Amino acid sequence: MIWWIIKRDLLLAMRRRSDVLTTLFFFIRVVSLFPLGVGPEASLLRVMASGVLWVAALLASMLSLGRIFSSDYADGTLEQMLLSPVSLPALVTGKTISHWLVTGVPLVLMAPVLGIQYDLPMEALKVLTLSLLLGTPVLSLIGAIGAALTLGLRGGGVLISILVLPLYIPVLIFGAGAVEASTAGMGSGAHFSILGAFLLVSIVFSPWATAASLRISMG
Amino acid sequence: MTINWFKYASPASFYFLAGRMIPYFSIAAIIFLIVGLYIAFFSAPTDFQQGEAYRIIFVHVPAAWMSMFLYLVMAFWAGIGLAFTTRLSSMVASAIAPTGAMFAFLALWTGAWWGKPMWGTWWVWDARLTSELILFFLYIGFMSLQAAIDDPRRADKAGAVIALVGVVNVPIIYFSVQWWNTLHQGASVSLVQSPKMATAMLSGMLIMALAAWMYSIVTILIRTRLIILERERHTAWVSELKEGVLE
Amino acid sequence: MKWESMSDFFAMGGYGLYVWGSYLVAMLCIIGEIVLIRIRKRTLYKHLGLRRKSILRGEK
Amino acid sequence: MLTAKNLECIRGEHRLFSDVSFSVNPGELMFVGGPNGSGKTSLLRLLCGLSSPDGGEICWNGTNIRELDGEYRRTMTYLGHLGGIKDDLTAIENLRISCALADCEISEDQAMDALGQIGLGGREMLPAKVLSQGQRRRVALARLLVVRSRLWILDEPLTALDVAAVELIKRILEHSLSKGGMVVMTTHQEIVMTAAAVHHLTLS
Repeated sequence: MIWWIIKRDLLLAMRRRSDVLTTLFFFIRVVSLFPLGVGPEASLLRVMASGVLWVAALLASMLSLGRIFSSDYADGTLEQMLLSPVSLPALVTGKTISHWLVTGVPLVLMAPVLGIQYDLPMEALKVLTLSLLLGTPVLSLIGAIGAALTLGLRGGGVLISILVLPLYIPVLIFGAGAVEASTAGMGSGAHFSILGAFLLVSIVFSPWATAASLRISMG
Repeated sequence: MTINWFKYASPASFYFLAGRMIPYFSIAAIIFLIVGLYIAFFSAPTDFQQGEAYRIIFVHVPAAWMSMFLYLVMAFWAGIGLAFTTRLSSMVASAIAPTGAMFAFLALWTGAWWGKPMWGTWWVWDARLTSELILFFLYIGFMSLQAAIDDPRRADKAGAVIALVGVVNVPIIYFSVQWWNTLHQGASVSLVQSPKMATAMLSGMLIMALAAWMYSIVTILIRTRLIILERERHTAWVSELKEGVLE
Repeated sequence: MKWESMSDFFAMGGYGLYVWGSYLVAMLCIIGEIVLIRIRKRTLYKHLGLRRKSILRGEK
Repeated sequence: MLTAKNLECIRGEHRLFSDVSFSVNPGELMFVGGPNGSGKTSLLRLLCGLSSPDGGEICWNGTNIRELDGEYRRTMTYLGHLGGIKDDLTAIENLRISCALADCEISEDQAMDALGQIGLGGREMLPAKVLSQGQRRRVALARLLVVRSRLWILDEPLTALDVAAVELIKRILEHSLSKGGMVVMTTHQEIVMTAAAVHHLTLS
């Protein structure tokens, strides 16, 4: 059943390619703005790279959170999902995975390219991409809770960021920290295990919490 | 005889019960405050390392404790309200948030003003101060979500979800900030572990914390009563209140 | 802890600004919250058309 | 058999209705009437479990629908004002996905012939956004041909439908009722049902 939802959402994303690209272009624009603001010296940029890329990825995925449920809410498909005999957390996991595929993965693929802009060594690029790969699903999973809670509210976009930002901070710290740890030679094993732990915990809890939030918002 | 707690769970009886308790708590708060201030300024010795600046501790630490404690209590009542759909517990949770946010802000402000004489800068990315800042954001998130939803029932439940998700994340945030802090800056002088606390200092802090606790109870009870009036204005007992029938 | 004089008390060992500043802010926060609650109470009473009498505190 | 016992619904400060009790037996159709804003849609949302009543309870074969949860949703189909039609998807994709959501997946040609029956022959591959309001409503209603649920809760299914479509829907309802199905629906157009046992519930 999850497969149906993912297939549908990817189909929708393909039909409306602009949504996918706006998030990706936002990510690229924000990341390439920083050198203009900070100055071009490679040594400084190298230090900032992981933080800038991670914060930009976090903001980009948060921008598109509103769209996970809002289009379904508007045309009544969300009601069908709530009334479907299939368990709602499963459907919500499908929605979150499709959000991750549509917004998270392009960021992960684009990160090494932008990393070069920041003159990151190959090793750091690898660690950065891996940390983003582990971190962006957690962003989508936690963000889905915020999106479900603020369904149909005016000013929903800003509200989601207020709700969800504090919860993103641990992921940001360990995601960006992984790259710094590896460049400092301490190895980023610990960071990846913690990111992996975040991923597992949020995979288990957040679909259930998002489903509960959807029932509350639609009730 | 068994006290029928559910009798107090109904907003109406809670309204009057709280009304009677408020004066006692306010008197207790004032007494603790006076005693605490006396200890803070007159009986606590000068700290040989930080001189007189450390006296800010008597405001900063109670505020930090209260902001953390009130968030847990808020999440508890919000959770009860969500699980048992008891309207009163959700009202109490919504009433706690502003006071908790005030204490978090106060803890941040006094932390910064204490940091200035100690480290020469207003803001220090100390692990505890940073987690306090994030806790402040969690409060703001809870309050803005509840403000954005018109239907009170949905607001209560949505607030409860974000409060519970928040309370699960508070320890995670604290330890990740701790890790992040030690990773970058090495062990900085933490705000509280000044060399062995003289008993007067410790007792002063505890009494000020008690004053803050009494104060919170007063403000939360008053605000809960206002929320009860707001939400129950169409019920019979509130209209009786209007005619002054209920003596 | 005996203060020699009032001015010494206010100087607070050179940190007067920070100590009194924080206590001032603490007082402002508390008074501010009480004032906000009072304003909220007044608008609610006006809105509900209640009379501002002690009756509402449920005292006898 | 669906029974409701003294249901009460409060929307914000305003009590929409209270003490609403009725029961719908197999083969019966119930019209929910009443002026706009009398809570018809809210009642239907209560019946299908989208929202919970402030008072009273709703039972399916005697047990409260809260406990039944997934099983109740398997036997019930709800069609709200919003048809649940995605603009970017074609009629076929919309139908197949809404059936998959109702956990009874259908093949391509089953969907084709369902759409053909409902009068959308030749327009199956068009994206929903180019279809007219009536045609989109038909795509939503096509699900009733395919899905095997016994209780249908329809919120003004006949809006924007032309005469032929109304006739078609009437036949579908009668067919389902004759096989022991149950229907609860709201409508403003009065349609005469011949074979079925019809009763009315009017919300003040």
